Amino acid sequence: MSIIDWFAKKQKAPSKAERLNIPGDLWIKCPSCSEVLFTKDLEVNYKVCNHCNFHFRLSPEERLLYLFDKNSFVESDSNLKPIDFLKFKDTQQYSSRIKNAQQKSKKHEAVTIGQASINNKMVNLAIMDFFFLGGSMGSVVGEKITKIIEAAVENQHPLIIFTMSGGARMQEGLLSLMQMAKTSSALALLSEKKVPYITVLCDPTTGGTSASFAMLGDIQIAEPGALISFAGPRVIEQTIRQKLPDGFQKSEFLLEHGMVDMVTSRPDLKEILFDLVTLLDPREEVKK
Amino acid sequence: MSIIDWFAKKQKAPSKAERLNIPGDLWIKCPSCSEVLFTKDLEVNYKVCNHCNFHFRLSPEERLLYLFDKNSFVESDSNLKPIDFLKFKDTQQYSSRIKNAQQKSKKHEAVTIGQASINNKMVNLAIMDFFFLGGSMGSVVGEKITKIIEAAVENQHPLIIFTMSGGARMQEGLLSLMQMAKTSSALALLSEKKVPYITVLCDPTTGGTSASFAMLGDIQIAEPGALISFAGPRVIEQTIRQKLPDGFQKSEFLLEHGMVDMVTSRPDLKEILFDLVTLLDPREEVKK
Amino acid sequence: MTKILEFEKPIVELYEKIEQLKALSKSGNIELEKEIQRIEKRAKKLKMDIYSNLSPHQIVQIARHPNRPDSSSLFRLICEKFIPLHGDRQFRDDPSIVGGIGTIKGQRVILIGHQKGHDTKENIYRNFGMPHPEGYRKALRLMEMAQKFSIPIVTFIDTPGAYPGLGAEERGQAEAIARNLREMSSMTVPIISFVIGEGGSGGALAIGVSNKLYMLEYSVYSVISPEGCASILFRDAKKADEASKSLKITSVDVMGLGIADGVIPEPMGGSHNDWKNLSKDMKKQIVSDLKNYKLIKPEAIRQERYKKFREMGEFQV
Amino acid sequence: MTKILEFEKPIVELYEKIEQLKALSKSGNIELEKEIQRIEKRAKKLKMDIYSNLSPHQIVQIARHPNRPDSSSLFRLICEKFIPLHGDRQFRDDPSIVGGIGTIKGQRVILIGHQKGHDTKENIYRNFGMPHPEGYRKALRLMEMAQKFSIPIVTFIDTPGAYPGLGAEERGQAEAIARNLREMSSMTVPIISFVIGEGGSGGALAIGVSNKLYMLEYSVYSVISPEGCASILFRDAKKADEASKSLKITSVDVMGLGIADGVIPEPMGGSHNDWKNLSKDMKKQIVSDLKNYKLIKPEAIRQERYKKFREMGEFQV
Ligand SMILES: [Zn+2]
Ligand SMILES: [Zn+2]
Repeated sequence: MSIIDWFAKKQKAPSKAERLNIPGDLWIKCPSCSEVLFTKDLEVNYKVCNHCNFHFRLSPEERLLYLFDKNSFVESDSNLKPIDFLKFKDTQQYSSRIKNAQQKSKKHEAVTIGQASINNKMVNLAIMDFFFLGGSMGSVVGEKITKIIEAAVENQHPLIIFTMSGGARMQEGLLSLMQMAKTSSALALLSEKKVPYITVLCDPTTGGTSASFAMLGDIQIAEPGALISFAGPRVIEQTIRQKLPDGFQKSEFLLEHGMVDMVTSRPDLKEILFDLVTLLDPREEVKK
Repeated sequence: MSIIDWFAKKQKAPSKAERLNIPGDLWIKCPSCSEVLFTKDLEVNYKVCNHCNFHFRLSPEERLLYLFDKNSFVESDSNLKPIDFLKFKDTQQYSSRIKNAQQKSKKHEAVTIGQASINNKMVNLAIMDFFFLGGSMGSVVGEKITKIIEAAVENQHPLIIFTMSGGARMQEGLLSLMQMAKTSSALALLSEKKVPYITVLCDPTTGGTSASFAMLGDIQIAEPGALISFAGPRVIEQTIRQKLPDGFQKSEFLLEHGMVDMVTSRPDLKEILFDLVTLLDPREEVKK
Repeated sequence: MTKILEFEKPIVELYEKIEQLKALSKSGNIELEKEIQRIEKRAKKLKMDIYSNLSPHQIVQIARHPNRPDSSSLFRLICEKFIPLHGDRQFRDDPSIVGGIGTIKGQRVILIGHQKGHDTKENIYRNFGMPHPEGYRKALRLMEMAQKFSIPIVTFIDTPGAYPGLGAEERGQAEAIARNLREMSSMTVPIISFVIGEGGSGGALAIGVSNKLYMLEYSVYSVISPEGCASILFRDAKKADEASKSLKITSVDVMGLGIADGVIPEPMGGSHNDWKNLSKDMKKQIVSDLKNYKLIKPEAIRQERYKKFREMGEFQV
Repeated sequence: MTKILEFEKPIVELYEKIEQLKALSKSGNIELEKEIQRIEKRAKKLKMDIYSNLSPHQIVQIARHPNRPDSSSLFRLICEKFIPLHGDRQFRDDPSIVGGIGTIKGQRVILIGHQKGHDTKENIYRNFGMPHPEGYRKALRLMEMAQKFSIPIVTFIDTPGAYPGLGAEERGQAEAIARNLREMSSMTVPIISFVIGEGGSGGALAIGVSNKLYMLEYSVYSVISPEGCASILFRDAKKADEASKSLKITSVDVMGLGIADGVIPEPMGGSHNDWKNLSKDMKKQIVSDLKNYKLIKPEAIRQERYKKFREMGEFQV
């Protein structure tokens, strides 16, 4: 569970995208190459550092903006809300963790689902949000992912899921684990219906998320430099008692090890996604 | 193609089961542990050295004797004969190689097929014969293997194939290679019919034979110490320019590498085969 | 020799005292006899007190007991006939997952389970029951064979989790687990699972997408190990005790969450001294379930399983 | 720079001479002009003589020419749109097999091919076009995707053979090839294959169980390399020339054996100087075949393929 790393980072390290102390947040320092970037430029460039290709983490809204047709997104099931059914309390009540996350994000949960179009081609869509409790998968995330898969089974439009998650949400105990089985089972139905399913693995995709719907795409695309793994780097280092090699569990490593079809820079992503959903969808053939 | 090794051995090494110079062939020296064995004892012990478990190579007749119900074997397609359709001549005409092999073995080809019973359970059967041109697969071997697969598709009795072959028969050119596709294609039909297929990999099983029907069993059993590989050890040594580790490509190595379900000594084989064909055959369930 | 857990010590000490007194009492001392009876009574009460009030953390210790029955042994105790099968046909035979084909009361079954060792040497060989991807791929191969030949599947769960190591990551641990989840869900043969010891996270679930899930009384099933949870959420590795309470991981809790369909009772204090009786109860459960599933159409078996997992989750609409 | 094969040298020398004379003739020497014309005629005749009488051994050299068009380049020349896809989802992305999805005259196709390099560095990266098991498993994954989404498959064969090495054996080279043969045979989408260079044994066939097989004019397809055959059967590695005759490996011979369905003509002496025209002819063939297969039911496409291989073999009843 590399949620461990997320918590660890949260505790010790300063926020990755360290904002410089300049009024108006006009400038930002690239956490990878330390180059100082003009925020406006960065936003125009899909939040990719034009010096080192570092991909800043995106919110669901930003992904919609960059990759899908303007105003085409219709959200569904935004009403589903997590509950603290185990009355789970560690250093904090789960219920108050939820509340904080909801207030900060103005959203109920760590995934947004719905339909959108990409160059006028309709797709089903789920976008995870690491900024909401580390994108962890609890009952609501599992339910919404399952619902969008079921929608795709029904409407037969291709499904694209952007994964960005530290894994299962421990505060929901075993029911969070079961979301892995729930979402993967739904994908079996989708696969039988021969509806194309594409995953875009974003930084990070680990634990219970990677070991379920994230790894089951017909086509798997990774954003450059993303951490994609089952176990997190810290857990592995603790287990094997040695430092991990550079680039271990990063997108490019996964490409080499046959786990993803391609590592695609964000500016090229829309075109690739459009081409793939069009090429894979059997109904496109008929149209011609 | 480890047929290379077979030819090499044939040229240089003395016959493996080196017979001692004693009248009547009463004694034989184990090529593995060099123990001198009383031929009669060896035959009673399934031709397995009782000192080191070395498995002597068997003829099809011996396998029938050891493993199947007495007189239960009914051979089919024994009439098929190889022809030298390419007029292939190396140091010898292929046609005269065939003639010699046929005279020595009193058989037309390197595989014997038919039906037999094992503890009264009927099975389809193919037994390859390394003593006939290195068990190489030409048109007739491919055809007979295909015919017994098709028989199993028809009669639904489980299929057991004993593989023992150096690979494709070069003297039949590309048509010998195509036997790999032919036999494997027939196995796709068998698999769809859900008829159990068990392979018993005997020493040696290499090249085009291992890379087709030999590796496609629902259950794969290896005789102890058998060489089972795609490329032969000599070819690999020439390619990588180093000695191979001990036991490389032997049955036990394949077990470790997940390629076979078990390594079974010949005295236990009949019982295991009976159990497996009974357990796998869906029709046995109904009988009870 | 059976390992003595910390909380078992007072009981064991009393019984040792009883043994000592018994040795002395050979001389026929009536006072001594009375004392023995008194202590025996006390021991019985103490045992009851301790074992009926085990904390989740203590149950975890029983679930991890080195003498706890293992998958292979249970296969052999439960089946009349059992033939082990090996290999993923791709990379390696992973010793931390075992499997094979056998009969249970004459009925054909494919059995698959995590395999721990009972001593250090065996545990190293079995990687402490933590599979690599090839272990899950072997399991899938066997399940696909079961599906092909219409043979019911029985799985035994007993793992701290999927192995977090270099090779495991390189060879796609996440992919292997994910694929199993998906493929198990679409099988039309019945799948019956037992958590026999530790049900550790995704590494457990990867052979646990079943129609029926049973917890042995002293087994646990959790999204993360109590130790892991403690060090992450509680920021104190020593709070495993507390974490194991919060996570709801005991057989009773897992029943309560609607995830387990039943609990298989064990002798007081756990099965590590009595594998045989446990295996009888497990066998009874399997036989009864298989009998029921014979009456259900394959597609309905699949749908039952789908529905079961589809409904899991607690949230507000 | 294009490599000059041994038998091409006399031609190349003549053309060099012509170039030299042309350089001199800038002065306008009429005698020289005549001489040039004479030699040009001779060169043309020599070329015709040599290329129309190539021995199988010489054709092998053309088939292995370092500048021969490779799979990736042909994909891009043939397709209007092409997206490379990677990985077996289990172990590694094998660079000696490439693949992807694209369109050919608007029709969706999955393309797969062996990939050699054009120089030493690239060849080392591509392992000289000799796949490991993971290469075949990647190919199978793509073919299964094609089957799932009803997309026709096109494969380009160009390999000395499956790699004979330690890792390849450990990871089940034989199993990987065998599985591909079986799985390809049961696909209901059309499969069209081209031997574009070297068709080396089982390593070639593993992506070649197709409905239609075409040989490029100067490609070869053989059960074993001529060198291997020479050293085994002829007991003299230097007899590769003779072996290549006996084995019947040229495009015309493979047609003659009923294994190839057609030969794609190449410019005299081979395509290494003209990839583009070759790709046009290949495209024409693919487009025409795909058009035909659109009229055939999926099950019939499978049966056609089965029947084709079922009938292969020469023997006496
Ligand atoms: Zn940067
Ligand atoms: Zn011996």
